[in-house]
Amino acid sequence: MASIGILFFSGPHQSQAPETVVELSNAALDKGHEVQIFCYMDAVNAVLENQKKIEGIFDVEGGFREIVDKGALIRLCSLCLLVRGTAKNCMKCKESKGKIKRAGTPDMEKILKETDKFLVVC
Amino acid sequence: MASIGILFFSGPHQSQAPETVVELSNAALDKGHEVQIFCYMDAVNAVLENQKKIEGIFDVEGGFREIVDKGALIRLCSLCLLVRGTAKNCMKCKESKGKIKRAGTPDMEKILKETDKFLVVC
Amino acid sequence: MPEEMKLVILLRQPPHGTLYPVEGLRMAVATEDFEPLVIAINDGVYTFLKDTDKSVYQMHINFLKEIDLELWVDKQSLEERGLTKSDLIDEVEVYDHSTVRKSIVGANTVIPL
Amino acid sequence: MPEEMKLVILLRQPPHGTLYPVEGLRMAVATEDFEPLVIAINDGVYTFLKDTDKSVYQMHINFLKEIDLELWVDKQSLEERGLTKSDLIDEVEVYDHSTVRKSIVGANTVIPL
Amino acid sequence: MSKILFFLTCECKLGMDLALEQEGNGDQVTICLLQNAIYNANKTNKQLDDCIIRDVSVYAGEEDVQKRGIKKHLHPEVKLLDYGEVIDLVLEQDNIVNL
Amino acid sequence: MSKILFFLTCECKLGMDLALEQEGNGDQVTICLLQNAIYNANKTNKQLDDCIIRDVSVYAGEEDVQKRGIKKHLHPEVKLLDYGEVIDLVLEQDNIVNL
Repeated sequence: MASIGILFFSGPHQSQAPETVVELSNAALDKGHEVQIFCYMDAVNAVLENQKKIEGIFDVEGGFREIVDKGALIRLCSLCLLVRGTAKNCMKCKESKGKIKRAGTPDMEKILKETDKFLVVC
Repeated sequence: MASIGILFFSGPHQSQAPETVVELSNAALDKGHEVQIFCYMDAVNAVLENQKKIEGIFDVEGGFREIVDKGALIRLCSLCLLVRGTAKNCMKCKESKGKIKRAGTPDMEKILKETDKFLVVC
Repeated sequence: MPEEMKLVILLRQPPHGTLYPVEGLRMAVATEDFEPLVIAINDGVYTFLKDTDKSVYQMHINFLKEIDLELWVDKQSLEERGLTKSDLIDEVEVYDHSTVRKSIVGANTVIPL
Repeated sequence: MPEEMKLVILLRQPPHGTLYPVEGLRMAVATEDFEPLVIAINDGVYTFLKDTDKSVYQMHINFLKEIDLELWVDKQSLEERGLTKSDLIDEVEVYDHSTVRKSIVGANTVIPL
Repeated sequence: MSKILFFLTCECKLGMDLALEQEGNGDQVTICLLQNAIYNANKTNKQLDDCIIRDVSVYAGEEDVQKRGIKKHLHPEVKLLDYGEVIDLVLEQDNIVNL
Repeated sequence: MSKILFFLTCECKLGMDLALEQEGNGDQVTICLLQNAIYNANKTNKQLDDCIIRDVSVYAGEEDVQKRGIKKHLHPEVKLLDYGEVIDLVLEQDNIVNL
């Protein structure tokens, strides 16, 4: 089994990137691969809680919960959260197989080292 | 004196738009004009509180506080806040001359009616 | 601005991948007093492809047609993309670029999405 | 991926108006173990103009130079913008497009900003 | 005869295209460039030349030009405005094409 | 001889430009289009023709094509992949050019 790293930069409801990251992660996890994700810049806002669901629009919060439940490890750029004032709004996933963790850019290096392939979703 | 409406779509730290909106508003208010702003899509996140200040990077939160203090009326797309899960994080400006108000798209029509010129900052 | 102010809402981005065209149509619905003209140009023309998933904005199209507002599509943008009127839904009208251009620069306010 | 994995960080957006190039340089600093090659292409070349305000990212440039990493600029992108090497800071090297291209497609991972 | 302002705040080519297609029916056309639209004022931009030949006035935000360090690369006919002057310019117009 | 994947997720032309400039030194080049990069697979896109003539394999995300309703406007040589197949394709590569 392989391990895949994914980086993205865009938040929910402004870009398709969070949705694509969830879809790719789901597919990889379902095939038994490991997934590590780095949320950079606005992407940190993809994992905020209390995002209101709208019919017909992809449920970003639910999507990220699902992949964390399945084992994805998500690292959030901590500085990006702080400058946006949304650090306290992050979803908690205490009982999940995966994890959501605060991180710094050095964790990008960690992900690159620990994964076999690295994708960026613009 | 005239009245100017401004619409923008982008959040802080991802685009210059919030900064430009503040600069244009400041200039208009300083000349004695009225300013009404509609924050649409990610732009609603420009007025969140607790945005960490970084030296050398424009202080978006402080900038918006300043123009509200000077009298700007800011309307936030309420649905945009709800889907982003950031409705509770909005800054309060109770003692300001201006106001920050939750709004719906029909308020866009109101702004268009009440202003002389309408700018969009992409 | 008075109600006879001419308002153009310009859809220039593709319909999926961002919510811009959806939000543009929502804005057109909300500003109906101004009888806004919605114009799709550049990648915005994909918004009105027959086969595009319109589940999020079909209701806006319906509303705008019910109150007799027009949805324009720039012919030049279509041609650049190898598309024709027959690829589009019936609710839109295709105009040549110079007509589209005149409506844009003749508007008092243009809102781009 | 092993440390000898080749990493290219591609700056393709202008330095102001967004934080992309700044964040790209910050990422290059953070991934130093891989000795990333930073390449400025398209509007990214404006990042290294002598006269551009670099107060937010000068420290990253300094750090990358201190650890002997190279900052490349695509010559073709410069020429398209009427710029020459003399408009740029001394810390960068200008390479012709085919050399730049080879480094990009020869990288195991390309991170675009 | 209207005063038409192209208020351009991003690099999207559409605004310059539309301004350029102006047919000389007596309208007074002005372009105001802010944020990354500034890069359209690069003197190598042929579209800008064509606009200026057709008597379009072109302005650029001074602070944005400063930040980007491209003053000497601008077309010589581009005039710089501070934010206050941008507001004055906006208030003079009949039509504003935001892009 | 490497397997090079252009993993393109936005409309930015750079990815297609770079893929097209491939010099035929034996590398096996593949393009995978997702999100709005899909529009690059429009059959009127000459760049795509040139890529295909040079034996570049071009894939597009099936769900993204579906959503956008452009299946019949795609170049006939473009093959559709679901997300699982995208992952398989990614894992086969030596080099990934994300753009």
